[in-house]
Amino acid sequence: AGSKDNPDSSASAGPAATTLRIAVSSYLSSWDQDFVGFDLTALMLFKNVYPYMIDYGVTKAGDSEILDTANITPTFAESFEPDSTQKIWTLKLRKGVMFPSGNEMKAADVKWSKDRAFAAQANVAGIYRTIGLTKPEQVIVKDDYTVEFHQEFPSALTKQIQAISLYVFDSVEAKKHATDADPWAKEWFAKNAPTGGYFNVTKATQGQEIELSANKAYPGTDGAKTPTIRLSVVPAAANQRLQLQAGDIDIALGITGQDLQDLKKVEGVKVLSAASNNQVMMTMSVTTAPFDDVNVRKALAFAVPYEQIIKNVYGGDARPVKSYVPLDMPGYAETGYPFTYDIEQAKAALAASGKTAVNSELVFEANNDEQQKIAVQVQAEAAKAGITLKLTPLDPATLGERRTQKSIPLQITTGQLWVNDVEYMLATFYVKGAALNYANLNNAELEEIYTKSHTTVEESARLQLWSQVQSILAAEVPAVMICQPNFNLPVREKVAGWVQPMDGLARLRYLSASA
Amino acid sequence: MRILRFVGRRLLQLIPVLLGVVVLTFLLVRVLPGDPIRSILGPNATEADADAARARFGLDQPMWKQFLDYLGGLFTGDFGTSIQSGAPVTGEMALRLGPTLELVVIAVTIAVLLAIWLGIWSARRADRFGDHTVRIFALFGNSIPEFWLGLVLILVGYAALGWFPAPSGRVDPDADLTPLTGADLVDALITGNGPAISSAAAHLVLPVLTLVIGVLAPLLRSVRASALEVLRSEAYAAAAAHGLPERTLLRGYLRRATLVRLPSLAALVFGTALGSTVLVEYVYSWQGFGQWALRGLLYRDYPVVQASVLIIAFAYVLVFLIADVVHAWLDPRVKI
Amino acid sequence: MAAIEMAPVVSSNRDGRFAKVLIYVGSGILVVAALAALLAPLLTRWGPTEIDPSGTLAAPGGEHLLGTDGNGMDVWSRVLHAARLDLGIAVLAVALAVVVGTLLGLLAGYLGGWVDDVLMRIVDIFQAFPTFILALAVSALLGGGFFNLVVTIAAVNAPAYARLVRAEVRTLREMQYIDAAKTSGASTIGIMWRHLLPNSLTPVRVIAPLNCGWAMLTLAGLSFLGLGVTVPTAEWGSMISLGTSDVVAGRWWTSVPPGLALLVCVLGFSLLGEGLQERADAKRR
Amino acid sequence: MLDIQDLSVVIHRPGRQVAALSNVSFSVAPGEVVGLVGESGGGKSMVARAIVGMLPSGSHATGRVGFDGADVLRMDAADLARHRGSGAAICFQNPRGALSPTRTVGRQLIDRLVTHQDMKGDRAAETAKELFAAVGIRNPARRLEAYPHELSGGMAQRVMISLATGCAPGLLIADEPTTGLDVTLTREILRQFRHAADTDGRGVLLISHDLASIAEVCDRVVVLYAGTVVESGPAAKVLREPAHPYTRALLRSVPDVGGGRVVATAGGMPLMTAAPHDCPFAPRCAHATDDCRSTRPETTMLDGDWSLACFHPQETPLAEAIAADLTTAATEPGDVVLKIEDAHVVYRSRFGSGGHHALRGVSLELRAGETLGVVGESGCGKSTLAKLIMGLVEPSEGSVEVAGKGVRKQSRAERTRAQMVFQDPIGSLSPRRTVGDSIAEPLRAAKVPAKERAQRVEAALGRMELDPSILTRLPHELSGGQAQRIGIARALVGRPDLIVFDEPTSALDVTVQAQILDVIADVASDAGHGSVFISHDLATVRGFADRVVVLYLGRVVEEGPVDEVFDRPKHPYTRALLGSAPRLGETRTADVQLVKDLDEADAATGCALAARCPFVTDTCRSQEQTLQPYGETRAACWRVPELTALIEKS
Ligand SMILES: Nc1ncnc2c1ncn2[C@@H]1O[C@H](COP(=O)(O)OP(=O)(O)OP(=O)(O)O)[C@@H](O)[C@H]1O
Ligand SMILES: Nc1ncnc2c1ncn2[C@@H]1O[C@H](COP(=O)(O)OP(=O)(O)OP(=O)(O)O)[C@@H](O)[C@H]1O
Ligand SMILES: [Mg+2]
Ligand SMILES: [Mg+2]
Repeated sequence: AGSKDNPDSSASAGPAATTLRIAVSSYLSSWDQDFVGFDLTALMLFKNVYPYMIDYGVTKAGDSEILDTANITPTFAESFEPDSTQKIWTLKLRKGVMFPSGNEMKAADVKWSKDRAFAAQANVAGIYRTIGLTKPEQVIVKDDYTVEFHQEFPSALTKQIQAISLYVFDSVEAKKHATDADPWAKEWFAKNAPTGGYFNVTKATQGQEIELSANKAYPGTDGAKTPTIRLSVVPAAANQRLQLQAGDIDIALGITGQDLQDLKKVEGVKVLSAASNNQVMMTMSVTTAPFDDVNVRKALAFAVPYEQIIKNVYGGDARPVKSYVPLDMPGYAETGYPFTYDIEQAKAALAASGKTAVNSELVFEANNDEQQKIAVQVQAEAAKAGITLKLTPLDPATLGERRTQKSIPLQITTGQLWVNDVEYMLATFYVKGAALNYANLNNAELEEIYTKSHTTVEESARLQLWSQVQSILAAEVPAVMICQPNFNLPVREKVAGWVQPMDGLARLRYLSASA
Repeated sequence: MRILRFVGRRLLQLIPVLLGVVVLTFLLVRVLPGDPIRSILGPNATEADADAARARFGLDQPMWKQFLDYLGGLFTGDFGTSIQSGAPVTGEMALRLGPTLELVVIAVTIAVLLAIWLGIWSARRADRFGDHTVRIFALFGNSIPEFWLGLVLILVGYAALGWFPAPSGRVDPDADLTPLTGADLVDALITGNGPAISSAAAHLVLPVLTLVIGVLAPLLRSVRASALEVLRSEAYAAAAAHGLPERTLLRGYLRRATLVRLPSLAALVFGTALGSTVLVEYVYSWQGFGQWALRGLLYRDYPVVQASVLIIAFAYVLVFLIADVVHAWLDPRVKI
Repeated sequence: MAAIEMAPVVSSNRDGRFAKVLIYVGSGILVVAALAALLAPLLTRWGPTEIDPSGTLAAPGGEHLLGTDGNGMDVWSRVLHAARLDLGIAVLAVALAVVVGTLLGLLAGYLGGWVDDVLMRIVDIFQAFPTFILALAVSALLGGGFFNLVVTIAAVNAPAYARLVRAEVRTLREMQYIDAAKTSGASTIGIMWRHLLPNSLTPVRVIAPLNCGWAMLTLAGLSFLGLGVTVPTAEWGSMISLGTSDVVAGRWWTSVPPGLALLVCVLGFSLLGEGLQERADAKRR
Repeated sequence: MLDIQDLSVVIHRPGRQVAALSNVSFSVAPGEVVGLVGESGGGKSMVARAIVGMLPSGSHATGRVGFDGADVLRMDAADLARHRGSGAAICFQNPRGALSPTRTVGRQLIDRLVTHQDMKGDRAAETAKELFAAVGIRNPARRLEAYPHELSGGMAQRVMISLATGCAPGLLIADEPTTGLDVTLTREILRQFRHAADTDGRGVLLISHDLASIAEVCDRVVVLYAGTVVESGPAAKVLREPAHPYTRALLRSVPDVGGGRVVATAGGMPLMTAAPHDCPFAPRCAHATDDCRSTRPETTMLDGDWSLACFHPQETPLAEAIAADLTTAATEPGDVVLKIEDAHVVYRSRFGSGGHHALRGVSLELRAGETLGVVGESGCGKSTLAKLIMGLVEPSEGSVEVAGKGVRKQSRAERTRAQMVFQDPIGSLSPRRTVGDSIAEPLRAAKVPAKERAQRVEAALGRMELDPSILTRLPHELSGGQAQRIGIARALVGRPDLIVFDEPTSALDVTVQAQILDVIADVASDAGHGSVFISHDLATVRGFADRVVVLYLGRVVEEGPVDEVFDRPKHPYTRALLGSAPRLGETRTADVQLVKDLDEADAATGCALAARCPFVTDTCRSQEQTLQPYGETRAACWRVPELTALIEKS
């Protein structure tokens, strides 16, 4: 096992530091990955402290190293392979891998963890549905070190889905904290960190600080490079920046926008930069006025000042996109998004819809500087084309509620697809019932292609499908594709080993620093 | 004995107020737009998943039943389970309350002491240069938004001069402080942890300073005004006309008479400071009660919002009660 | 014969002069601010939300007197236009709070009995409610519009006026002139309106300006938390908050001018309030 | 010891200046009691302040305040500190206000002892106890622990005296020590000062506007008018045969229990902005000539140490000038305008049970054209009675009818049938309403049309001899006398059936008081309405009441025709009250001396006076006393027939 490259090869000379200090913007809401939701700090930590059976490898892209979604390798596990039908996947565990409690990691742990995930009916249960896993009975323990996953249908996504879902709990320990009322020890895990991942949590001060130390029991070769990592919570970005400049922290995870550009010029600090498949777009609901008219959607697509946003919001550090498919995803084609900033064409498109002026609200996340700036720039230009936008920043709870009501005419969304595949993109954004189908798209052709893609495993056939997908989307215009900003991370000069995660969740084990 | 009866009666009067706060909060969070469940479920969750989660937190029950359950819980000291974290609110709150109380108590205490000292000093020099200067400065401090002042103090005290520790956290983690009350300085003092004492104290300086500057002016104004009133009173003139020495005048005739009206104002200041430290907490990465309550509100974490409002309201009325007792103690004319 | 000046126990010779200075300076500041707000369109070349396509964060000078902000908007224009909103909201909110609070205080204080008990418990509840959470809840409930912010800030402040007026009324109602009015056949409403109201407003007049300053700070705090007015509306609090990291980078012009504007206006209110207070104290003596 | 020479004080204020004192000279010797009298604003307190070197800021003092050879005006801070207290110590006008509210009176006394007599600890506490006992405080050890608000007015004044004597001063200054005290207490307190002079050999400067009381204790008096000394000399002579017209005017303004009618002097004291160049009293003086108006009279010696600043000294004895005019025009009594039957008033405390029983079973009847006087000491329920009549408090038992209708059932217009004139002239006018507005208020309630309203307001003003231009003024722009005239005008304007005067003159200055009493006497003699005149000062009532009732702790203890009650009092309480009322030129001792202070008396069962009455028996303690007819009067005491004998025996 292990990755192809040694991510540490580029580390600077000098003795390695024993402690890395990282600033994050908020404390995690809970340590329980099964029961608790959508919290980026928590998800990032989970990636580093839960033992995942399989994980992404690392590959080079340009000067930077990125996680390799095509190369998924066993980490805590011995192997994870399908049978010939591609429906039964067998997970073999290594012998002698120990949890810090002294219990050995066994098949029973995997089974208990998966039962728990199904019981939770939340994250993992949801994502398993895309690969045909819906019931605990589909997870079968063969012996102490072997578990089988019986999918309802074969899927090209299994490895990627399992790479982000196959984490286990120390079930022997967990059962000690279970009660009749709380059989899955939710209360315990809400407050107590899981054990046995790349790092163990040695100290967690609620709301303030988390200390991670490298797990010596990790059986693979790409274990944590730095013995101790301290994450401190610093909500104010300006504060993170000051501390980074002063050298009180090594990495600042909460800095965005203009600050990043500024920090590039600061002595002692460098900004790690990497291309990312983070898509910034404005989704229009095709079932809600005024965007139920495709011409209005087109008008807006012409009225957005793409270049200006890249310049004003991202300081030029973003890539313009020409397709609904992310730039680095297999199947990306330049023709997938035929819109550029052109007020005249915008007016023409609006005229084609029979209107001269339309109104809508533009929803975005409150407290998100980037989205707010985009909204301001779009509002100013759209007005010139006759589209009046009312800016509506929403707090997370209201945003979540309105999104489930599917009633937002126009909203800014940003995010990365966790699986680098158009099928996953369709499943996420554009098919009927997809969780993030904020456009309320319901296109028969797309549905057909999507169904076909489940069983299409051959590469070129899939690419063929993806090109159809792009022309359909280009005609439907469910969203304005603003850009794909690069990933930037400001760190102290001595920090090395950053691996760009395609899901945006930092893998801390690769990080190191010279003292 | 009379004091006990007074306190008892006041505590009884608190019941309708706190009950009102409980009902109001309960209704308020529920009429706010936003769904607490959606924010804890990943985007892949289905409606069925959401219903299951709702049932987990009892949010599928009719409103009156939810209220009765909540009220019943309150009597046993159970504030419910946080929707965001899944952990009992009582425990989380205990962790958050300590630091904020520490901050506010220290700041208000310092502000009150400073106001007493400066106010009397200023009144004795009424209408002279020093008096004017002090008052204008206090007004200046009172006019700066706290978050901005905080940032300026950080820029100066930390970034430029490097006198104070980084504005992250409340105590150096290497000091190995055993948390007891959550108030780090108190914990450090209890455990006799030397490095933790100095570290916690150093972390406190700037946030406390920010709060003190913010609340000093009204306290100062009040002390100065009542000191002037005493100085110009017949009683003080009589004592002075009988040739009593300065020190006796200051201690026996000026100070206590000046302070009689301060307690209720101090309580008011304490109440507002407690409710509005959220900004100071944000700027200084002081993960306290305000941030916790704010986050609860943003994510519609009903039990958290309910608990935090109730606790602040309780602290508020309690502080007023204490203020009244102190007032009665300071002012013999008050009948309680 | 030598004239002798006695050393006073407490100097009160210059009584009132400093109060006058405070009142003049305070109202001077506010008049200038109000004028700037009213004349904003004449004093600026750019609209407050107009984006300069040539770029963001331009330094002061040249095209933009105070440079541009992160959205490419003219800071000078925004600072001036924001005065309308900030002063408007603060003054209206306090006015609303005064009206509501005075009414409640008048009723509770004069009628006494159960009316007093019920009204005061309600006031207690509102006052015990943490300021920011109340403000946040109201603004989350009603949204961040101009009038909703007025209502929010008024709701936070009204209880204090209710208390103040009630306390005043309870002293005033024992006054002989109230008895005189009663024996002259005045009706209850007449007594409240003609005799109690005008006399109970004295402390309100002193507190209100101070309160206006405080309301501006609350508004700024709300904006800082993202719950005030929505971008890109020009408002000092949100401008300061958006510009905080610029200060760290040495680009003072995005947040220092709105910060100073806010400070000066709040100071104006405070000076005025302090001056009025001092004058009231001097009169009482 | 004290020797003031040519003292002038000018106070500079932004925009104005006041010549508070002009060329004042007098002296006080050890063991001597000197009275300083004059109207309010005459500069009495200013003299006291000059003596302790505490003039207000902005004061310009010239002349000399000699004290034991040194000049107070020229002392440096250290000398002044030594001088204050041990040299001269002031007893302040308002004893409760002059005691620090947050310090026990014992501590305050000990502070003085420590500072001026170098005492410490136990010895100071012991001395404090002795000093308290010396001024007549019972149970001094307990009182040392008391805070000022726990003391009654009389007790607070005693404490104040002990504080001043605790400084062991050479000169004791008492600034109006008896204002606001009951007659019985006044005598007692003044005796304390005589005592201080006689036994400790201190000089005493007694400041007062109450000439009658001062006459009894002072060796010499100094009369101040507008900052100038107009007359000074031996008390007995100056007060019996005053030579200065002002002194005479002052004396004639004081009502007398004997029944002499007051003679009002028109006008008010001028406010000086600079030392006068004429006689400041000239504009009000009947004897003034052109000389008086152009030159200031020199101070001349009459005989001995009697000095005077007047061109026209008067020699006729004063007694003749006050020709007794006891014939009140007898008017036929009209309809019954007020009827109170067995009224009780209880002030409930807000929390808990009980309350204060302020009136217990009062019955009264009054007819139009009649004037009823109500007298009694402070707190006996006089104002409560007034409020009861006006419907401002509700009787817990009994009934009140005004003009034949129960007060609680009246309509708005009917409520104006009874009108009241209040004690505090300015405080009874709404501060933000114009005078005209206030006067017209009863008319508005009675729905009188605006035009008639204006006429009637003007008519009422005319009767009060006020200029209509005053209508647009606000109350704070009025003098006390003007304000009280407005108050009376307001009461008259609606042509009521009943007017209640609640101590209408007690807040006014002596000469103004005389003027207002004149007006009231005129108003009360109207046949159209009945009047109730309430006062704690017996002498004022005698002037124009037809009948009088004496209240004690909420009960009527005696009632009857005014002359009968005053000349032949029946009830021991009435006797005590009348006995202690000071009369000019007479020193009498009361034939009945009440024991204990009022606040220590309790009113449980039996006679209310039982705790203080020297003739108390067990029957008194157990039996409720009701009014019994004794001749023309009725009194609530069963021992009335034996009293005369008892008194003679004691
Ligand atoms: N602090 C002051 N500032 C200005 N003028 C003053 C001050 N105190 C007293 N005066 C004026 O000085 C004059 C004398 O006042 P003073 O108090 O001595 O009178 P008084 O005879 O004691 O009167 P009262 O009987 O009312 O006590 C008055 O005209 C008064 O207005
Ligand atoms: N509103 C009230 N509540 C409770 N007790 C009261 C109230 N008003 C008056 N009293 C009490 O009732 C008693 C009679 O008061 P009242 O004012 O009638 O006395 P008074 O004879 O007018 O005295 P004074 O000469 O001081 O005016 C006093 O003991 C007083 O303390
Ligand atoms: Mg005086
Ligand atoms: Mg009275």
